[in-house]
Amino acid sequence: MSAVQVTGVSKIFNQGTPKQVDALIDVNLTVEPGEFVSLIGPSGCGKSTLLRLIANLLEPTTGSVTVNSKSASQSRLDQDYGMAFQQAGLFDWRTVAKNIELPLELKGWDKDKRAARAQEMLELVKLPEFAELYPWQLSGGMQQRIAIARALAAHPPLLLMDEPFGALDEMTREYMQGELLRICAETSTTVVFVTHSIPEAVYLSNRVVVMSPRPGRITDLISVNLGAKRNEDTRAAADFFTGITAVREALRGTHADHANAGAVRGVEDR
Amino acid sequence: MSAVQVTGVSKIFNQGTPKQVDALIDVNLTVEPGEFVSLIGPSGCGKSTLLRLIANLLEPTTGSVTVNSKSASQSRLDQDYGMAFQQAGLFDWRTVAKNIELPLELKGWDKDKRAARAQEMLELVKLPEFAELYPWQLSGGMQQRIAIARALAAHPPLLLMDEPFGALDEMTREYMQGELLRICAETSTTVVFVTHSIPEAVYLSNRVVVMSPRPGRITDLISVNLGAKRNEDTRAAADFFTGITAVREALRGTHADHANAGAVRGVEDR
Amino acid sequence: GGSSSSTDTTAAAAATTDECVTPTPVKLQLQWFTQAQFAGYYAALENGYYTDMCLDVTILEGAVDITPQTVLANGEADFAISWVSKALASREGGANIVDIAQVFQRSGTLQVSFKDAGIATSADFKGKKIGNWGYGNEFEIFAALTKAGLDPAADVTLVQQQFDMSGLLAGDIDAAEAMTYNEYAQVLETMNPATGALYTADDLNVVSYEDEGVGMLQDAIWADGSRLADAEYNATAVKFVAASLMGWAFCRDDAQACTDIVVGKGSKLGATHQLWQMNEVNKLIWPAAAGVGMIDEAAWTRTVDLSQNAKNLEGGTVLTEAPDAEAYTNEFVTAAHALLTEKGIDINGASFAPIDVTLTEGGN
Amino acid sequence: MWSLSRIRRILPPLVFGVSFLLLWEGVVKGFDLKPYFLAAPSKIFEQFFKNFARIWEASSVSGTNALIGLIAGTVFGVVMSFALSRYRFLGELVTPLAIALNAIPSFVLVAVLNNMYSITSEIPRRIMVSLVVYFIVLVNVAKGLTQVQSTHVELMKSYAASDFAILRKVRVPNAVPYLFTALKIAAPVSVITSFVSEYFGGSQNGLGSRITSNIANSKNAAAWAYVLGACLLGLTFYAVSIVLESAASRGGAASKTNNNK
Amino acid sequence: MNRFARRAAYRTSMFVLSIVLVVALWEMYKVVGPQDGGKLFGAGVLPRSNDTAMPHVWTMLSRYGRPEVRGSDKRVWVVVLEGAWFSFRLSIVGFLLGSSIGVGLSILMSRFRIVERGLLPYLVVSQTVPLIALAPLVALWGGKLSIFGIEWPRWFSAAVLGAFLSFFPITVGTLRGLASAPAAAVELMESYAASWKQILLKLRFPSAIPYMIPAFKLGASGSVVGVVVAEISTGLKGGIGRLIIEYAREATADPAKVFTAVFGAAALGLTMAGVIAISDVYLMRNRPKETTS
Ligand SMILES: Nc1ncnc2c1ncn2[C@@H]1O[C@H](COP(=O)(O)OP(=O)(O)OP(=O)(O)O)[C@@H](O)[C@H]1O
Ligand SMILES: Nc1ncnc2c1ncn2[C@@H]1O[C@H](COP(=O)(O)OP(=O)(O)OP(=O)(O)O)[C@@H](O)[C@H]1O
Ligand SMILES: [Mg+2]
Ligand SMILES: [Mg+2]
Repeated sequence: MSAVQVTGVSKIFNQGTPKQVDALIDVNLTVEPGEFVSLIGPSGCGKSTLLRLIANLLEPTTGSVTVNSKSASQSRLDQDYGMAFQQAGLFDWRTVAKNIELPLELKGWDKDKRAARAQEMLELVKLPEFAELYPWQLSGGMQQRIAIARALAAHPPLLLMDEPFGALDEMTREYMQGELLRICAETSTTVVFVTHSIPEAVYLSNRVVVMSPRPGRITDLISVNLGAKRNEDTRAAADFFTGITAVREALRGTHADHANAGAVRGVEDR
Repeated sequence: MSAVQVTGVSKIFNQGTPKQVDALIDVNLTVEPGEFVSLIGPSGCGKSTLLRLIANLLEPTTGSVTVNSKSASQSRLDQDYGMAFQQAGLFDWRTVAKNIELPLELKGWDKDKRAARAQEMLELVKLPEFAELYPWQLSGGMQQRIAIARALAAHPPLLLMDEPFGALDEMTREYMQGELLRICAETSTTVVFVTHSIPEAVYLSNRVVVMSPRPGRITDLISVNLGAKRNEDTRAAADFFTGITAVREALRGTHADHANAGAVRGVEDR
Repeated sequence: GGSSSSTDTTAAAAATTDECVTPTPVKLQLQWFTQAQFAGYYAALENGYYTDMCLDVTILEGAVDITPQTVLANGEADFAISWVSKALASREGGANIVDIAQVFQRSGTLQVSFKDAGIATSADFKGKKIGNWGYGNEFEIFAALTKAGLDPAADVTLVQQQFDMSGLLAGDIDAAEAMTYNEYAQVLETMNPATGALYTADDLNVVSYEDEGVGMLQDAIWADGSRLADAEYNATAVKFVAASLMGWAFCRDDAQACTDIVVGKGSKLGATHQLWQMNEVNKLIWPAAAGVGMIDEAAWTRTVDLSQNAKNLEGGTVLTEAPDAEAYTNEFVTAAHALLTEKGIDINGASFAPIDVTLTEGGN
Repeated sequence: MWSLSRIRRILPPLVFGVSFLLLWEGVVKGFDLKPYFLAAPSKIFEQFFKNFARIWEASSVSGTNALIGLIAGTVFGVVMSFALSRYRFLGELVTPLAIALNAIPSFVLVAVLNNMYSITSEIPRRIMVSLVVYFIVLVNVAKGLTQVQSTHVELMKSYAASDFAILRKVRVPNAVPYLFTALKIAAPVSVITSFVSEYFGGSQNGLGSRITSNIANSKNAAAWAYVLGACLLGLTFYAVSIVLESAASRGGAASKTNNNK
Repeated sequence: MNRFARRAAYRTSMFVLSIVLVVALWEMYKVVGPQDGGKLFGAGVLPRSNDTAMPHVWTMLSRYGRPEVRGSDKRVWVVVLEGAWFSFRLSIVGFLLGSSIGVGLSILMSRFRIVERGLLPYLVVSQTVPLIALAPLVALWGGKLSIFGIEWPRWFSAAVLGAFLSFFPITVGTLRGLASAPAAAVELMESYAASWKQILLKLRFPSAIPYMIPAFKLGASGSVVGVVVAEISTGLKGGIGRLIIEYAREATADPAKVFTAVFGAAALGLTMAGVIAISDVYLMRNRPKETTS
């Protein structure tokens, strides 16, 4: 049984209008349980769209998506996955603990159980003493950790992340990558991870999915194997650099016309 | 004669108040003409402060700054340097060409001369046909190139850049790095460059200045030499990875307590 | 006039002698705030004349945007006090209301100016800035202008006055619209900076619209025409008119007592001002040759004529056609007079003599 | 060409408006409401066309007052906002006064002003309009002058630009969209204020006095015909402010404000 | 809390200072201004400085201490205070009514775009309909209508007109606030399979609050104006609006008196704004402080 199964999926926005966008064409992808898969590719290649299709926030135009052998919509209703975005997206008006409790509240958990779980998650992300603070009192990296805690609060088997570390500085980012790996290992969570950063994709993933735009499609699947016990030294290892070079090569093809590509923005809708 | 000379500089904000911040302590730095120097370090270590001191946007608490053997304030009045920031900071209400002309306008250049120079700069950044568009009609990478053109318009011998590519995606970023190197080589400009990205610092620089916070100071100066003709292959070269590893090692020390460092924001001013 | 006789009225009059079990609730809508202009009704209330007639009367004050005849037609009041021309305009607009007692027999509207403006008659209005109250209180001005052959839109500048007479006093307007019983007194209550004493009648020119022959009927009691077929309402109307007229008779005989009643009801105007007002209002009612409240056919016809012919600023007239015969009736007044005469009340006031009121600064 | 999206944008308000009028008409007819109580829309339109010349005349009187007040208020507002952006504490001084003035119905203030000037003068009404416009413009433009990107200011300083140059090249252009936002709010408000100012007295030539006198005379349909004129005048002012905005910012600024909204 | 106290003290002193400045300007003009107004560039732009048009500030203030009418022992300040209190209660009712309508409409409009498209233009137009045209209509409803057997009291007409002026800014502000929830946050809630109502309550409303507060401030002063106008036009007794018109009738002889009531209305507006400001502090206490660049 695979964690995520994307079969022959296309997504066309505004079909039949002059604004039609072929965001994804004939995408097939299987993610095994416990696997860490990154999606990488130039802007507009449909990474976020693919993630949203898996999350059932969008319906595919053709093809089908299953999560844990259930339909995507069923697994959304069952909260089979947690989600995190580039902006931590914490609610300013809720304390850190209450932010983590949000998905549990919506599941109808009772108060004590929620509080206990929130505390447990805070310990997982190593911020146990910050429960009663408000998000804006924390640094960006800490906010992102809270967002991960929230995504994992309901113990979903699957984590969907859209450039979660994009807003962090490189040092914090590398630290957070380590933390994410540790947490996912502890909870044996499957992860689908969108990123723009080649080192990040290589460091984190079992497999890197390389995508290309116009129309959005998968052009390469690159297996990386840096071993289960990745640490700071891994970043200096030859395997790491090999992986980076491989992904860069795969991306180069998708990027030929980059100089002024997609240059003039908004021209279509003026 | 050095391009930038920072001698025994300290910068203390809000001195003598409870909010006192020792942003920089006893910083010494010399940048040679034509050199490309990157400042790297964790958030809050004073990179931007140091850059602003060089630009004479701030006055040092102690010590002195000279640019091209003149006092920093004199060289600001003479527009001896150009500046660029993380946000391109173009003026929405001016066309691309008029944006580039802005520093020349303030220098009192006449119209024809300004227009000629703007066109020249647009050719330098390879966007000659975009003169009459407005900034918001361009993609992020193109906006950043216009910002560089603006910074270079007055042909300043020195370019000061504060995370200019921070807002770009990795692929565009790598492309822009190449462009910047090409332009600086063509104009033999000295550059002081603030970044959070280790590969960026290594790829671009002759020297990487590693800084550490509380109080802000320089902890390491790492020479990199990837040769004058850097290109895409350089990023797969062993020297590149060696440089990355060296900078990472140097940074590791500055980062020991990163987990919850600088964690609780805004606590002081509540 | 619409005096289609009915037997109901006499029956109603008889009914008043019956024992009062539950008083009939009655709401009366005034045109403006409590002041001596409405003293008769307050006196009837205070002296128990309404209660004696087995009526439980509530008096509703008016305001800027309260149109009493509309309130009446909507069934929120049982009777309303309104000027005839304004009420007839509403009647033309579909409000079924009937004038059942013409309390004020004469018009009390003046156009007041300082002597030096040289406005002795309405013909002198030409080229002048003429103040008026707006809100439908300006028809007599249009009538006077029309009579003098002047075009209100071209030959004079019409200016809406604020709530006081400062427009005239400051010299912004040449002549101000004033009621004998109110605004005229306000001028006489003001210090003349030139003399250090109050202004006197000698300082002023007064054009009286009644004297100019364009006086229009003013305060009248209006009833709901759609309910007049109802015997009970009919009876109530007779009793209400009778008690009200009794109130007015009381005020005629004791202006000071009536003033006190009005002041006691919370009027914010000063006491001497109220006394002046009471006295002037009495002059508009008494003496009443045909009996108080009787609608004089000639005056009615004149009012209707003027309403149909005097052109306003917009070139329109108050009425586009003559009102039907049902617009007024004297049968209630007649029945009321019978009741009052029975009680020995003088309904003519032939011997009425106004008192002398000395105004003080600010009317206090 | 009527594109689908254009139709989709225009249709709902059209359907809503027409059905509202039909319902109104239906209620008046169905319940046989008399004209003194509530006029039917058909009667109002009839009056509107019948009296069009007079409505036009009254509108031009009130409209002139509104326009003069709008211009004066805008000019004062802009000037004051320059002072305000320079001296922060001025803002703290002006705000409570603005709140207090806002709580007094405008015609009450006009009554006071009428005594200070002359009841026959149009000046009190124009002052009233300018006062209302002034605060709207002040608040918005001051915001536009102060809320500039810090990057822009630093950049200018790096060019050794004077405060005046920063004002001219950064703050003022940045405030332009804010000025138009203010104008869009102020334009219809100026019309309302202008004719409401006629409520308690003064020359009887504008929309406000026509509305009140017709209501007092139980000529409801005519009164609402003038109200209709007033609405149209307000909408015209609003439309003109939009046209001005797009004309003035054909380049960059317009799209930026749209994005920010 | 200390910070709030200091801020409040600062605001208050600025307010006092601004009043002092206005008073000083007023009195200074009385000294230098022409008694009967003056012309500048051919237009009569200089106001009259005489005591009828511009009474001395101390005359107005001392008027508060004198009886309302001779013979009465009720001082003007008592009457004005009572009137303000009466109107305040009406304004609160109008404000609450207006906010419920405003919030209700904005929920409806944010739920159904078609309602927004259809309704919003007319809401804008509705605000160009002068209150003076509506007041008589609404006044007529008093006594005419009864809802669920409860009579529509006269004072309620005034509150309704207050609501008419307050609902519009509240509708627009709330609508914008509800739409301000970041798309990512909405997506997050959808990923939790949250219902529309849950998204509204747990996300849209909390994120609308910074937009709603300024809107409610406008709505509050709108309701004061609406109530005062309604009192003037329907003659409702007891409120500050009625006082204004009653005192205005005496302006010829007692020009200072009407100012006492006008200031009462202004104070009323400030009080309403103050009430909202307090709730602002309370509701925003756990939010990040605004950072203005
Ligand atoms: N709701 C939508 N309606 C119309 N077009 C859309 C929509 N969402 C995405 N698109 C288009 O689909 C394409 C893929 O978008 P998507 O957001 O998935 O790209 P991405 O790979 O995530 O890009 P980025 O790296 O910039 O986040 C783009 O061309 C985008 O403009
Ligand atoms: N104007 C100022 N007033 C007070 N403190 C300041 C000011 N500017 C900077 N600081 C403080 O000085 C320290 C250094 O700030 P600086 O902006 O130079 O850091 P940085 O290295 O650029 O960080 P980042 O990577 O986040 O941009 C920080 O602690 C900051 O809070
Ligand atoms: Mg994306
Ligand atoms: Mg910085």
